[in-house]
This record gives sequence, structure tokens and C-alpha cells, in this order.
Amino acid sequence: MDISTRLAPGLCLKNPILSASGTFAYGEEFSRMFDLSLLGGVVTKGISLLPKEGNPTPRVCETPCGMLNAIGLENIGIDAFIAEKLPFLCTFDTEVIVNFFGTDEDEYVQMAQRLNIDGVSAIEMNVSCPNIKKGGIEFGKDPKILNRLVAQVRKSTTKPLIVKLSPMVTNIGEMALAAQEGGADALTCSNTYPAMAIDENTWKPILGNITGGLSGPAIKPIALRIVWEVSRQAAIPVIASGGATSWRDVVQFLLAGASAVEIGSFSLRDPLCFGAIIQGLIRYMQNNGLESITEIIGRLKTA
Amino acid sequence: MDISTRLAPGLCLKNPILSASGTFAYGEEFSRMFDLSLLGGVVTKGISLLPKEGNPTPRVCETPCGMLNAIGLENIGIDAFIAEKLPFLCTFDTEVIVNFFGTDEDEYVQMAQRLNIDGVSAIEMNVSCPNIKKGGIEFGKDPKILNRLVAQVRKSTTKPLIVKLSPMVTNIGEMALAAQEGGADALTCSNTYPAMAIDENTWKPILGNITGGLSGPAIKPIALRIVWEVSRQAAIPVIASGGATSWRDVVQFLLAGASAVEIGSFSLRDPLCFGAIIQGLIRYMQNNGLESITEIIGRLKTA
Amino acid sequence: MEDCNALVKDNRQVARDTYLMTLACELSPFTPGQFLMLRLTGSCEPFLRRPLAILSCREGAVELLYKVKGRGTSLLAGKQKGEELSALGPLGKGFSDPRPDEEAVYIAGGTGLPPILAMAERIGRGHMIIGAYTKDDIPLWQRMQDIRGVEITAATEDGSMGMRGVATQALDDLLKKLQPPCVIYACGPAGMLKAAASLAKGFGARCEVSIEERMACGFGVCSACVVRTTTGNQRVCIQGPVFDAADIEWGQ
Amino acid sequence: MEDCNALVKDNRQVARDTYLMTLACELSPFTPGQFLMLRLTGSCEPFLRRPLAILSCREGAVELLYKVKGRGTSLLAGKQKGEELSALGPLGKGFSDPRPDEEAVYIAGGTGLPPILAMAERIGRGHMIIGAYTKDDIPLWQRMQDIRGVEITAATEDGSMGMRGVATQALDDLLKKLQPPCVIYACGPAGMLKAAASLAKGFGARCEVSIEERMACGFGVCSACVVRTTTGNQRVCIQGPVFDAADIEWGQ
Ligand SMILES: Cc1cc2nc3c(=O)[nH]c(=O)nc-3n(C[C@H](O)[C@H](O)[C@H](O)COP(=O)(O)OP(=O)(O)OC[C@H]3O[C@@H](n4cnc5c(N)ncnc54)[C@H](O)[C@@H]3O)c2cc1C
Ligand SMILES: Cc1cc2nc3c(=O)[nH]c(=O)nc-3n(C[C@H](O)[C@H](O)[C@H](O)COP(=O)(O)OP(=O)(O)OC[C@H]3O[C@@H](n4cnc5c(N)ncnc54)[C@H](O)[C@@H]3O)c2cc1C
Ligand SMILES: Cc1cc2nc3c(=O)[nH]c(=O)nc-3n(C[C@H](O)[C@H](O)[C@H](O)COP(=O)(O)O)c2cc1C
Ligand SMILES: Cc1cc2nc3c(=O)[nH]c(=O)nc-3n(C[C@H](O)[C@H](O)[C@H](O)COP(=O)(O)O)c2cc1C
Ligand code: FES
Ligand code: FES
Repeated sequence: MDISTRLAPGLCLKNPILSASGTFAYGEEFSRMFDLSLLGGVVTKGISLLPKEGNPTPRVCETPCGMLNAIGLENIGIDAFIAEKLPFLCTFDTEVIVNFFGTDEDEYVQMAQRLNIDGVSAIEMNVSCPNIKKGGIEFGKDPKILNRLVAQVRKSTTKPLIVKLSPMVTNIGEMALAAQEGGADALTCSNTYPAMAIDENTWKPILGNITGGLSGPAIKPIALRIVWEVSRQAAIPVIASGGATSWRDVVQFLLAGASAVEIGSFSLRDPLCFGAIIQGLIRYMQNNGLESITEIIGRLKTA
Repeated sequence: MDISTRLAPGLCLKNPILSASGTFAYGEEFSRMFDLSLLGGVVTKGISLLPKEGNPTPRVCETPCGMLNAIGLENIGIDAFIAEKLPFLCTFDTEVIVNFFGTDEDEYVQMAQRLNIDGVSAIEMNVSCPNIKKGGIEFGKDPKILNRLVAQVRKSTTKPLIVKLSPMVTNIGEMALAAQEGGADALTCSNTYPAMAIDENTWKPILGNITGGLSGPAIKPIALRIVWEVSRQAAIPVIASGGATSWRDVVQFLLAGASAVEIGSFSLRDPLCFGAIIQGLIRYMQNNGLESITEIIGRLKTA
Repeated sequence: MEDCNALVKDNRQVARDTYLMTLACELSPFTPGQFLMLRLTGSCEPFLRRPLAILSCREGAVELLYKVKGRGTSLLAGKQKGEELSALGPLGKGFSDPRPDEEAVYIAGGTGLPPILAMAERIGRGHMIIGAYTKDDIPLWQRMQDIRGVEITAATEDGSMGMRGVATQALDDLLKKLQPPCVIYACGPAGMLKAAASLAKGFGARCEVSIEERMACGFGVCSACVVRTTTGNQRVCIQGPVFDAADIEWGQ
Repeated sequence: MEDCNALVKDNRQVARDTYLMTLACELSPFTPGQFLMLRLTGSCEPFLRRPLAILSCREGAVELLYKVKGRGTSLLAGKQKGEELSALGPLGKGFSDPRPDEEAVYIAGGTGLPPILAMAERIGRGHMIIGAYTKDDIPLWQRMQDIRGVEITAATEDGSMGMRGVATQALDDLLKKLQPPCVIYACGPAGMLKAAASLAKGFGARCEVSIEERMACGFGVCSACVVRTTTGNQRVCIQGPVFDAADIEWGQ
């Protein structure tokens, strides 16, 4: 049986299960729980040129079947990442996908250049950071700006380039095509949904940052629709992100058109879920006489 | 204590609790369970010029802490509504807010004209119907088109005009201002989120319509953020819609800036929730020495 | 119709994947075919209530018979004595009584047994057919035998009990032996209902079918549960679940 | 650290809103201050695990002592013998032992008692202060009395037990009677920890504080739970919850 999946020229995952950015840190903690080599790939916490302190606490909050986070992209910066984290990740037999962001076009380009090194299997560009200064948020909201940004980054790297889209846009298909035409190899659909929580006793927002991003099972139905919509419009592979918790969800995302699936918030709750999900997927394929996951991807029956 | 709330010149609800469109039909069924006069207002199922059959079944599906629906705006049409349903609704001591939609500008205008009659307290214009023909879906997606449509409808009626926005847009503040400048008296934030569900055994979408709208507690954190965002930008009152289940949720929406709150999906699950929510709100105000809900509305402490 | 607190008094397995639950719950009198919308938890998960037909209701004790299908019914199967549910009902329109001159025929398949058994127990005369894949799928066999005046036939697809074949085959056989006027009460999979409706028509019998459709509210406000009829869409939860088979547009 | 199935063996109220739960669960040996992330249900609601300090762990029996605050802890209080939870842990860095020459002082307030009591039971010498609003808020009083070698002082704000006042007032009084070197172990509300840290500094005592912060993962990957220290943000769940008080930037 073949559960490998191709995301770009030169980027083939041995299975479609990835960690998600920001819920896996740089892999060390999870590596104490299971062998990271079992994953199709590891997606790192979002990295920036300089280290970032992030937002005031509380940074997370529980919601119905989900959670909000406003970590504020706290990270150790590219230098420390390359020196201290990347070598460790490279010791595993898995693809290392580095998530990154910048505060302006120049920073994105510099990051792409810095990450154009051995050990990095691909880069995932986050263009939906609500917490970065002027210009930042527009990257993921305006197709022209996105297209230009992606094109600049494309020129700066030979790595497979994945663009992670924001879900909260009027026309996600248009954003997907803008990224594709800019030279993206694949698209991650998608990031969290701007949201908030309020304490009716204190009359204050629960998060230090006032608003945060909604993730978890609550949003899975929207993520599924976005994957379906984008994968029918874009010619490049789609990576699903949003609320996956089980091999069932993974099969649903594959049917909707995803070539791989990131498991984010749920792995905070159940850190050992990855192995179970991969095993479940294999058993499902066995039970249904499927030889390759390409027999599932995009095969939703709508007629 | 004063829990009345003002939505427009000539539209003051005795309390901020409304039913939501599509989860209350035309009030008859609920009237057998409690006296509709206890509500601040009743929002009817969306009405169109001609009766509409709606989508194939299954039309609903359960999701984590929420549900999808793709009813397809099945309704009895304006003639039958005025003849058979409106007189009944007028027997209650509550405001009757008629939700409506059209397939083009002309139909919206005609609907507004037809509804400019005694017994109708206000009209709620649905500009986010995913199931209507060419042009329809753009009403709620493009600020210029929305502005023009609202302005046309505004000219056609003397009733308070509420515009119900779609949440799935890049910049909801811009849409809110477009509606406001078109002449809307109030804004409902917001409709359901386009989403889908897939059966991994049959490889088919669960809904007959393939996609549907996500509602219920799952989306409350997004709705809260939208209300907060819109109410700070718009000068007109905001009605919250999305996931409210309790007096706590209602207080949170008021703090975020809503002047009233619609209870939709949750009332399908717990049809007697309205009375409990209103009582809970009154008790909360008593316990906190609040004299008027204007002391709550928009008073979120963010500093 | 009310929203009642319902305490689990008993909940036991009575056939493969099938449970009989007894609730302590004050319901208004019901007609067979009517159902409850059960809320399974106090939290919003699972969000929707589940529709289950009322099997019996006597002196504050309500019986439900259900098959474990998915998440909601699994949760239900795990409920223990003393746990609390909330039950909205009785909902919908039940079966009409047979006229005194009508021979009554009851036919059930799949999850369709509860309303049919309730009807047979209420009327106490006629012929009842229960269809299943195999013997182990048939619950409450002795109880059915005990209904005086009702003759019970089982039809199993694997032949492990009663006749080998589907329930509508047994219905066909039975009708050949009966004299009109006759009324058929049917509940089960769509295919079975359609076949029963067509046999009834051929025989000139009145036929009432109880239809299952996905529901959100169960009391008529959301329009989730429509079925096509000769007079347009009807809401199964409030205009049904029992319909005259002649009014249904059966489709394909 | 593992993810263990944990069966509820006992769950009883031991003070106002406060419960003692015993779980059957195979944990690795723990250091006081370390905690578990408890998953309360099999469904995704509530979604996040809840952090609770380990009170004791002996022969496959783990004790937790918790105050009912919100939804998660209410759910926990409703768990009955035989129900299953999942427990991730032991997590985090616990208290360090006192040096042989150090006098040990333990101070707990609010939900801070479990790690402090665990530490006092482990070390078995020194002075322990427990602060509460009123007598009824103090659980396990007899058990604390029974720790040989540890002298217990209660401080209640309403004066219903022990001295009237807050725990740090009692700490101030105590320190005046002690000779350095001394180590203070503190867990409780932020205000109390800050005050204890400042008293410790004045006295020249080492002070270890166990800090509470909202968590999502509890094992270091999400960066939800940071606290400001002199060397930048640290994650409470993995670099704490126990920190040297001198390293914390206490703020306002
Ligand atoms: C009026 C009526 C009476 C019924 N009476 C009985 C009965 O007495 N005994 C019995 O075993 N079953 C009965 N059913 C079917 C029963 O409601 C479903 O099997 C049950 O809802 C499945 O829920 P689940 O959570 O286990 O499945 P899931 O698949 O997890 O349910 C997901 C959603 O789909 C809905 N759904 C799934 N299957 C059906 C179905 N066949 N019909 C309607 N909704 C469905 C559920 O209600 C829920 O909203 C009845 C259905 C209706 C409409
Ligand atoms: C390391 C650590 C150890 C703890 N040990 C204990 C203990 O032994 N006994 C005890 O009674 N309490 C302890 N607490 C506090 C306990 O975790 C919270 O009271 C509990 O999580 C509240 O959950 P809830 O669902 O009842 O409240 P809710 O308000 O419904 O919880 C909502 C969310 O906020 C979080 N949250 C709320 N209050 C706190 C808090 N004070 N600290 C951290 N997260 C919070 C919850 O974990 C949850 O994610 C500890 C906290 C930490 C961080
Ligand atoms: C705590 C947390 C931190 C996150 N940090 C990042 C990040 O640094 N970069 C990024 O692109 N996405 C980040 N995300 C988004 C996730 O990668 C993922 O896209 C999103 O949570 C939806 O998937 P899920 O529902 O499986 O969590 C973060 C999410 C969470 C919950
Ligand atoms: C079954 C159903 C039918 C609906 N029909 C309509 C409609 O006709 N017109 C409309 O504007 N909104 C409609 N809605 C949206 C609701 O009015 C409401 O805005 C939305 O469900 C979010 O609120 P909730 O989470 O409280 O349900 C419908 C929602 C549901 C669940
Ligand atoms: S289920 Fe809502 S109308 Fe029938
Ligand atoms: S709670 Fe996730 S890093 Fe501490």
C-alpha cells in the first residue's frame, strides 16, 4: 500500500500526516513522546528574522469544541533556529517544513533566503499574522499584494514553497490562484479564524491580546469547505489545516481534495494522536481495498 | 430596571432577545410552547416574492458544538405570509421583524415595498444567501453592490431596515459601513459560515446541497469578534447572531457592542431557552446593580 | 408537547446493537408513531437532539427501543440508571386507528419496529411482520408473541428465523390470504416503505407509513425534515412522521 | 511523562467547593510541584485538558485535590468511582529539596495547597502556613496535623481558624522567629507569591514559587503559559511551574 503523497517537485511525504505550526514547537518535546520519524513531516513554529516575545498572557482560552490562541508568534528567531533547532530536526527520517513570517516584503525575502539551506525540506509562508505591523495583515487579504509577495519569495529560494492562506476572506479561491501564480508549490488551507472571548464577570476580554485565532474541531466544517473549494480551483496541492482529530477527519479532508493534513490543536490535547491517526488511515485503506491515497484525494462524489 | 433596547427610530424592543430567522418559522409552533409576547421581537423565516421549495434532503447535519443547514430558504412566499402568518404574529405583544431576500435588486425592492405595511415592525434584509442565482451572492460580498442595493431598498420602505451581513468576508467593517451609508438602521452580525460535511464511508457530502451554513456555539467566538469589530466602526446598532445559548453569551455580546441578540440554532435544541435567558439577564443585572442594559452595551474593558 | 426531565430507570441490550430504555418521565398520552426528541447531555455536544419513537408510555414510564448507529445512540447506550436526559414530546402525528371493518397489518424493518409494535399493542388485533437480516437483530420476540389477537411473522434475509426473505415478501404472501378492506401500517427503510406502498396500492389497501428523515428541531420550525408529497414539501416532524402512503412522492 | 488511563477510585468533598480525588493510574515517580494534564471526556468538549498538581502518588494511586472553579472542575466533581479519565504527566519541574542546613517553610493559598502539602509530606520537617478566607475553605486539616516534624499554622481572613489575616502576614511573623538559612516554598494567588518573594528577599531566604498560568498543552509546545523572568519568557508548564522567586519579574 502506498500512503506517500507528493506536495511539490522534490517534496514527497511518506504519509499525509503533518504537525501544524505553533502546536509542535520545534519538535523536541514531542520527540520525547514518540519517534518523529513516523510523521509525514514536521511543520515548525513560525520563525522570524529576529526573536519575538509574543503577546501578554492569557494567551489561550477554551471555546465550544475549540480554542483561541493569541501567542503572538513568539519564537526564537532564525539564527537560534538554525543553530539550535534545525540540526535536531534533521536527525529524524521526516520532512522538515519551516513555517515563517515577516513584517514586510523584505523580511519575507530575507527569511526565504536564510532558509534556503540543507536540512530544510520546504518552507511554509504564513501570510495571515494578525499581530504584525502595518502591511502585514494585508499580505493575506489582497490578491495583488499576495501575488507579488509570493513572487518575490519564490525568486529567493529553491525550496518547495507552501503558502498558508487566511480563511477569513471573501474569495479564498482568488487568494489561492494569486499564490499559485506567484509561484507557490502548494497551499495550506488554512490558518485560524479571528475571534474573541469575553468574561461577563470582569467585563474584560479573556485574552491579553483581546482577539485571537479560533482553531479545533469547531471549525472543521469550514476548513473542509475551504479545502474543497480551493482544491477545485488551484492546480497545486492543498494541505488541510483546521480541526482534524482522527483518521476519519483525514479521510474527509483527502476526499475534499487535500494531499496532506496538518494536526494542530488536537495534538495539544492528545499528543499521541499522530500514530493512531496514521494507523487508522492504513486500516481504513486496507478495509476498503485501496492501494494508494491518490485513490482518495479529491474523489468526493458530488453527483 | 430597564432592559429595553433601541434598534432604530421607532423600533424599541422591550428586551434584547430575538428569535433568529429560519429557526422560528413563522412563530406558530413556538407559540404552542410559550407566549411569544415575552420576546423582544420575533424574526421570521426568510421570505421571498414567490414560494420556494428549498434544497434536497438531508438539509441538516450535526458538527462539533454546532450544525450545518442547507434548507435553501424554503418559504411560503410573501402572499401567503401576509395572508396567513402575519396576522397571527400581530396578536402578540412583540415586534415582528420580517426577514426577506430576493434574487436580484428588483425583487429586493419589491419585497421591501410589499412589507411596508401595518403589523411589520421592521425588515431584516438577508444579503448572504448562498443558494440564489447569479448576482445574489455578490450582494453581501462587494461593498459597492451592497451599498447600492441597500440604498434602493431604503427608498422603498418607511420601515426600520436591518441588514444581515455575511461573516465570511475579508473586511466586515467595510461591508457594515456600506450598508450604513446605504441607509440601514441596524446591522445583524451575522449569518452562517459556508461549510461542509463528508461521509467517509460513502465518499459523499452529507448535505443534499453539498455545502451548508455552520451555526451554533462552535462559531460564537467569531461572532463575538465580528460584533466587537463592527460596533466600533458603525454608528448604527448591531444585532448579534451566532451561537448564543445562555444569558452569559447575551451579556458577552452586549459588552462587545450588540444592542440585541438573536437566538437561533440553540432554540432548535432547547425551545424553552428564551424565557430562561431573559430571566438570567434580569438576575445578572440585579446582582450587579445595573439599571439599564445601556450600561452594558459596548462597555467591554480593553484597557 | 413539553420538555420533560427524564430519569433513566433501565437500559438493557435486547438484540444485536439494540437497546430497550425505560425512562421515568411524565408525558402526555401518545399515539403510536409519535416520537420524542432526546437531548443526551447538558453540554452542547452532541448539539442536536435525537428522534426516537415512543414504544410505550404508562404510569410515568416511557419505553424506547433503539439501534446503536452513531455517536448519539452510542452515548445513549452508555447511560446508566439514574442518569438524566431531557425529552421533548410527544411529537408529530401518529397512526390513525383501523376502522372496525379493516383488517390491520403491521410491518416493520430496521429501526422501524418501535412505532409498529406500539401500534400492534394498542390495537390488539391483526397481523404483524417483522423483517431483519438475521435472528439476532430481532428484539422483544416473546413480547410480540404475547400480544393477544396479533399474529406475528418474522422474515429474515438469512433464513435464521421465520421465512427467508424480506419483510415485503412476507407482506405480499400475507395480503394474498387476506380480504379487503385492509390497512397497512409500515415503518422501516425507505425501500421497504416504497414496496409496501406499492403492494398496498395493488391490493387496494389503505397504507400509513412512518418516515425517517434527518431532523434538527423535531417540532416544525427549521424545515430540515421535508418529504415530497403530492401537495408539496411536508415536514416529517410535525406533518408526519406518519403519512398516507398515497400522498408520498416516492421518487426513483 | 506518559498519557495514562486513570480510573476514578474515590472522589469526595473535603472542604467548601474542594474535592479530593484518588485515581488508579501508573505514573512515574513525581516531585512535588509537578502536575498532570487531565482530559475529562472522550468527546472534544471540553476541549482542553486541565492542569492539576499531584498531591501524592503511591502504589498506583494518585491523589488530586481541587477546587471547583468553572466547567472543567465541575465536571470533575461529578465523576464517580469507575469512570475513566486520561492523565498526562508528571509534567513540569517540581520543588528542589531543602539543603540539610536550611529551615523549610511552606506557604499555600487558594488552589495552591496540593503541591505545598505534597512537599511538606515529602520533606517532613519545617513550618507550613495555609491561608484561606475562612475555616470551611481549609481541607485535610487533620492530615496536615499528622505530618510529623512539620508545624502547621492556619491564617484565615475572617479569623475563624488560626490567626486572623493573610498567609503572608503569618509568614512575616514566622520569619521573624527563624534563623537563616531558610527556604520558602510557595504556591497560591499571584499577589501572595509576590509578597512571599519580597519577604524572602528581605529575610535573605531562598524562595521557590509554583506559578499558575492558563495552559493549552502543558508539555511545552504551544507557548501559552509564559511568565516573564529575568532571562525572558519562560514556559510555566515545562520550565516551571516551580521557579526561583528571584528569577520572576513580578510586574505591577
Ligand atoms: C421520527 C423518527 C423516529 C425514530 N425512531 C427510532 C426508534 O424508535 N428507534 C431507533 O433505533 N431509531 C429511530 N429513529 C432513527 C434514529 O433517530 C437515528 O438512528 C438516530 O438519530 C441516529 O443517531 P446517531 O447519533 O446514533 O447517529 P449519527 O449518524 O451520529 O447522527 C448524526 C445526525 O444524523 C441524524 N440521523 C442519523 N441517522 C438518522 C435516521 N435514520 N433518521 C433520522 N435522523 C438520523 C441524527 O439524528 C443526528 O442528527 C427514528 C428517526 C425518526 C426521524
Ligand atoms: C501547574 C498548575 C497546577 C494546578 N494545580 C491545581 C490543583 O492542584 N488544585 C486546584 O484546585 N487547582 C489547580 N490549578 C488551577 C486549575 O488548573 C484551575 O482552577 C482549573 O484549570 C480551572 O478549570 P475550570 O474548567 O474549572 O475553569 P474554567 O474557567 O472553566 O476554565 C477555562 C480554562 O481556563 C483555564 N484556567 C482557569 N483558571 C485557571 C487557573 N487558575 N490556572 C490555570 N488555568 C486556569 C482552564 O484550565 C481552562 O483551560 C493548577 C493550575 C496550574 C497551572
Ligand atoms: C497555539 C497555536 C499557535 C499557532 N501558531 C502558528 C504559527 O506560528 N504559524 C502559523 O502559520 N500558524 C499557527 N497556528 C495555526 C495552526 O498551525 C493551524 O493552522 C490552526 O490552528 C488550525 O488547525 P487546528 O484546528 O488543527 O489547530 C497556531 C495555532 C495554535 C493553536
Ligand atoms: C435551519 C436554519 C435556517 C436558517 N434560515 C435563515 C434564513 O432564512 N434567513 C437568514 O437570514 N438566516 C437564516 N439562518 C441563519 C440564522 O438566522 C442565524 O443567523 C445563524 O444560524 C447564526 O446564529 P445561531 O448560531 O444562533 O443559529 C438559518 C439558520 C438555521 C440554523
Ligand atoms: S426537524 Fe425541524 S422542521 Fe422538522
Ligand atoms: S501550556 Fe503549552 S507551552 Fe505551556
